[in-house]
Amino acid sequence: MAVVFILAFVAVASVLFHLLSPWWWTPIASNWQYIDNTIIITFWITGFVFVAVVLFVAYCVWRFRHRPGNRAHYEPENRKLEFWLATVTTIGVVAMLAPGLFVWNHFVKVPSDATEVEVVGQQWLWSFRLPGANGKLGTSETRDITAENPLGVNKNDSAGLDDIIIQGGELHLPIGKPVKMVLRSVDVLHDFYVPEFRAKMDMVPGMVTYFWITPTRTGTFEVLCAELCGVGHPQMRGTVVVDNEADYQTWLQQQQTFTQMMAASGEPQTAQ
Amino acid sequence: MVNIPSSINDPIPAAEVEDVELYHPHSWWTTYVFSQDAKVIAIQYSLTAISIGLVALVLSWLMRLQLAFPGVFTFIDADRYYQFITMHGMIMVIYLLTALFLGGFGNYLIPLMLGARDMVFPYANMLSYWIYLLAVLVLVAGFFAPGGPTGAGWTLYPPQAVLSGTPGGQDWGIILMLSSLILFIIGFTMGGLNYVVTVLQGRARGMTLMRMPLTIWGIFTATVMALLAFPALFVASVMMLFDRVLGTSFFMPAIVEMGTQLQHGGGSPILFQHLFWFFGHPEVYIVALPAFGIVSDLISVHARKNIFGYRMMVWAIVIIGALSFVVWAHHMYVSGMNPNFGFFFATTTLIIAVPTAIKVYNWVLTLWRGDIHLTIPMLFALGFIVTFVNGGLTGLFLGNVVVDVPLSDTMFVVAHFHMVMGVAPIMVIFGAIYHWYPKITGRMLDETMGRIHFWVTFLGAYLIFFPMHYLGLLGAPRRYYELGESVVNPPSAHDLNIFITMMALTVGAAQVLFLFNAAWSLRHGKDAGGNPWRATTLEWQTPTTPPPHGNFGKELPVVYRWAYDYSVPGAPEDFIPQNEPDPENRSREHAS
Amino acid sequence: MTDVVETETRISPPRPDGLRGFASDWASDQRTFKNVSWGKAMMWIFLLSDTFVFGCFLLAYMSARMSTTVPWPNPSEVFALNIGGTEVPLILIAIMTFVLISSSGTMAMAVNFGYRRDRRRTALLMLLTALFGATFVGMQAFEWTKLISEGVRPWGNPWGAPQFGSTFFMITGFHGTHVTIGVIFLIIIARKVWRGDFDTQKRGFFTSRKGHYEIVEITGLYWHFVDLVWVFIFAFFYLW
Amino acid sequence: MTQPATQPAIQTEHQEHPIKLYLVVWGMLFVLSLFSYMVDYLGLQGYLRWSLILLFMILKAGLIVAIFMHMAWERLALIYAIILPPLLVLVFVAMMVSESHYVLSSRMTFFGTGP
Ligand code: HEA
Ligand code: HEA
Ligand code: CUA
Ligand SMILES: [Cu+2]
Repeated sequence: MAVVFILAFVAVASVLFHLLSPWWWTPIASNWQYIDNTIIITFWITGFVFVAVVLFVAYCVWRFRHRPGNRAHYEPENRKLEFWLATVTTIGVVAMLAPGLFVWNHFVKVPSDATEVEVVGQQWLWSFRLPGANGKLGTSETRDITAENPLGVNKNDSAGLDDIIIQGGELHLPIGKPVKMVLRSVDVLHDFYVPEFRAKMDMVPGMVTYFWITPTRTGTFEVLCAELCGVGHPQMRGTVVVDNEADYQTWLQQQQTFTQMMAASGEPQTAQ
Repeated sequence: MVNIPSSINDPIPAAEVEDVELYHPHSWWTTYVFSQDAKVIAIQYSLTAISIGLVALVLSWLMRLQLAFPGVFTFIDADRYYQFITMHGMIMVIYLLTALFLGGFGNYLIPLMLGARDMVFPYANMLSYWIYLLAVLVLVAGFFAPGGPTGAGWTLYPPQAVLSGTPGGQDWGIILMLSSLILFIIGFTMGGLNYVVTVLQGRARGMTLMRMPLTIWGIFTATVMALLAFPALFVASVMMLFDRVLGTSFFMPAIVEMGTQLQHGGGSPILFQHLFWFFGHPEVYIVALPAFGIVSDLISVHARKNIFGYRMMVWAIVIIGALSFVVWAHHMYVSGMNPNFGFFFATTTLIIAVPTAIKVYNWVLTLWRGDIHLTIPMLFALGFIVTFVNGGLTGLFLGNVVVDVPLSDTMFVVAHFHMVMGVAPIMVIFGAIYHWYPKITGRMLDETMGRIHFWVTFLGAYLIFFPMHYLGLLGAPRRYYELGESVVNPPSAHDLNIFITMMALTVGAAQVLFLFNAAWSLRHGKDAGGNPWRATTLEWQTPTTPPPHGNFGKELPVVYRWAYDYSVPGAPEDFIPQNEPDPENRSREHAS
Repeated sequence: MTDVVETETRISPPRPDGLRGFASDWASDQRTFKNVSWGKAMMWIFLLSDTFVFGCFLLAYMSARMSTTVPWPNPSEVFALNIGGTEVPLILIAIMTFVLISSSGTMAMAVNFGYRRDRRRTALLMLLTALFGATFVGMQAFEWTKLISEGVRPWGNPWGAPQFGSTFFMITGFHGTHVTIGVIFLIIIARKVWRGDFDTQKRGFFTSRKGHYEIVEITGLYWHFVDLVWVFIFAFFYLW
Repeated sequence: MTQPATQPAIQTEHQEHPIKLYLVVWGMLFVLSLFSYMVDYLGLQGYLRWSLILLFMILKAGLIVAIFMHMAWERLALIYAIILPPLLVLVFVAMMVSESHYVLSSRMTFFGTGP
């Protein structure tokens, strides 16, 4: 009997834990409310299935436990029952998958008015690059990285000369404008992860990855690295600040461009 | 179904190798050490796997201590922490679970349950074990090599795995790890070919595939999958070894490491991830399918009822096995791969939930109107159902591509795979040991100790990993040596971590009780007799217990019915052994 | 679970062919692959596993080649030989291909004579096969030496993408290893055939089992597989 | 219930075909290899080159497997068991073609000079 009681208790206690737990996701700060909603749907469906299965097991153990003289029923299979169970499961799966794919479609299609912001990862530091006045990011190349040009921006690409470079500092984003985060790494895998934005993506050396968001709440948010990148992985933190437009412009004016940075470092050299 | 002419009429012998042809050992060495008897090899495999598994268990305590009390145990620095999680993960998945399920249970049960004298190639089978042992030794050598074992995470993602920012990356660690994996694969292939060919070609008379116990179906399918999936890991390991040792650039693009330009260029780290997961996802089912099979038999025997929907169970195993080769990139949703893959892989991943669900339903429907004996194997089977359903359902979160985006690489994933892989199959292993220990040793394990062991392990493990999901939901990333100040680490989360660690240590202590039980019962356990559970399958029908080399004495059994004739109406007993003749063909009527 | 008519008669009914046979074989007892011995079944399944190994090697090579921004050296020129003042493209590779195919031909005939218990011819054809195999490995070694002397290394080469050298050495090296193992096995089995082990039912040194002439066919399967892999390497590595 | 362990010796059907068959196949393999070599020698390019290379490759592979490895005389149970699983590799290859294109396009778009 203890078994039955404990099994039922596991089911009930799990639900209570879910409802009462103080550990829940951070308040959202981007447009990916959709993702949270999909998670909620999934919780409902899976929660229901979990409780149903465990309670059913508990019931069976109670009702059909061995007593002297008992004999099990002989029933090899029941096609009809299995067919219905499979159908119901399929419906459950579709109910989770359909919204999921719908949102994913949204997630991978960057709106055309999004501004690009480049995030560069290296052991164990975040850097950022914003497009300058021309609104375009120049090309880059890991081979061009030197002490003076730590992000390897291509000096021969005129589009990159006015890019704004933030080495190891804070990134600011304007509220309400879609941004495409263009992600690049110069050494190993990293992952640009701001819990409040929900979105995250690995940064892979040798290629460029992306995701997009629209910040919906001003504030200061912590950037975590979510892909193991060596011993410094847990220390690889950064800061993203979501500003209103005015604050953002003020901040933007204070940043240095690629050209200014190269000039400051003395001898302007050309790419090898 | 078509009426098939019986191949029982074929003038094909029951076994290609007759008993006289078996290599019967003559010395102590060839009986206990270099034995070619599958049962001895099975025990060697199991003891080695459990020993190395205990090392991994101890590592998990150390990791938990660090996570609960950062900074208190100063000998666990960041380097060590990463070495510990890497070795913990790799040992648990490959050297414990894969080896124990296939090398251990596979070797013991396949010949016995199929009515064969031995594996088809006993010599290769023996080599398989010794190469496995060598692989384990090479792996353990990492702990003593300069620089220690690799700390790249069990996924060994390059470029990080071979660079100096990772412990063992520029030392011996990664080299030993890759060599050990390559050895493991070679050794496994020798054993795996044996298991597959024995199942396909070495069965007893009357033993059709559709009369095999589900245990064999699970182990067989898992072995086939392993033979097809391990090649990808083999290739990935060889290529990474070349990147590290010869300086090739398979996985290495242009890299500036800590301000120095490396000599690599043009490679693609994503390629490694594809190769790894083309192996890795089948691998997780390789450790799940044997558990599925064994638990089906445990439930059926101890509920005295045939497994519900046997045919569907077999097909579900086969379909899960095949589908698991086309879902691998669900581990890479946020890896930066072609985003359009998300649609394909999310769909295939969730489709797998349907055959898996059928299996779950059939387990619980077997309980329905059964005659449930709450023996210890049954308790573990119930524990398996609860934890597997829980872990499987959280898999659906991760499989649904957008939901995975916030959850990937957080403790939610860690909680998912521990529940579904670190707890559920472990439950089955324990259940199976309680179930077959009497056959292996002739004695029963102690019941009271068994119950304590079950309750502490089941409830303790649930309490470790159920709350852990919520840390992940909160946003806590995995593989963090310490989280420190962060929105995702409020004081309450820290308290939860302490609680989890306490539970982990408790569960660990319970395993000591189990080991004591296993040793103690060897001498003092109740005498078991040949068939203590009154089960139908052939391993319980051997003339002597434990079975001798050659398993069945002079004459091999002939099989007349499926493995699940429990509580057949009208039968005198509530079970009919598979080798009991069936003059009226009743079994067929009921079962097909 | 199956509709097996379990009579103890000793007369074997003819087995159905085609898809019906497929179903009845899989539904039967004892052995799924009728008429296939354990050894042969094992070799086939091993080859299946090995197919995945070479499949993964080749697809890794394909990915490297298709995603690099650097030009890939033209194999047609790299593997050309200067014969009598003219550069003949790929000529050595073509000869190697013919050598390997010839070895497959002799192997197939060895299997045939093995079943006819023609010890002499079997052993000689197997040795001839081994000789072709050794020639192939020798030419491979020549090819490697030539490339190395021209500056090709696993980590780089004078003409372009460094993955050219690494995949070349890895794939041909792996294939070459297979050929070498095959040659060794051929020699061992040829010796056994020559000695007549399979007629005198001599037991194996390691396994203590009696051998059959079928081992010739099993070795043959392996050998043909090695040839088969070369067909793919030839098409994808050299002709691409 | 049980049966004696002494059984008639194993009877497998041996592959006995006229030697001529092997010589013919050998010849065909020679010719096909020559053809694929000529594709390169004549410097054919584009789709023509690829379809020819693949065609000759598949023909050669088919001949080796079917005749030399005796697959043509095996029963369907074995044939399917060996031929079907490699399809999984083909799925993998197809995915990697797409992935490689994606990686290349990302490199072309964002990276400037050199390797
Ligand atoms: C035994 C091992 C095992 C098993 C069986 C599973 C089963 C599943 N896993 Fe899990 N998984 C792992 C081991 C396993 N996993 C490991 C080790 C990792 C991490 C590796 C690493 O990164 O280190 C991982 C990671 C992992 C990820 C990647 C997460 C990430 O890194 O971001 C994903 C994503 O799709 C996933 C999905 C699934 C799914 C959908 C299943 C499904 O098969 C589950 C199916 C089961 C059920 C669904 C429950 C039963 C069904 C019912 C009761 C019916 C009712 C259902 C409905 C109404 C829908 N798993
Ligand atoms: C089967 C696999 C398995 C098992 C059993 C376990 C068991 C445990 N694991 Fe492990 N774990 C992994 C597989 C497994 N783990 C993997 C693959 C990773 C990922 C590594 C990486 O990120 O690279 C990981 C990572 C991992 C982490 C994450 C580290 C991080 O990301 O920072 C943590 C943290 O708490 C953890 C804890 C534990 C604990 C407390 C236990 C246990 O203590 C749970 C309770 C114990 C039991 C249920 C008993 C188990 C008994 C035995 C293991 C062996 C003895 C067998 C016999 C006697 C028959 N594990
Ligand atoms: Cu950067 Cu982890
Ligand atoms: Cu998976």
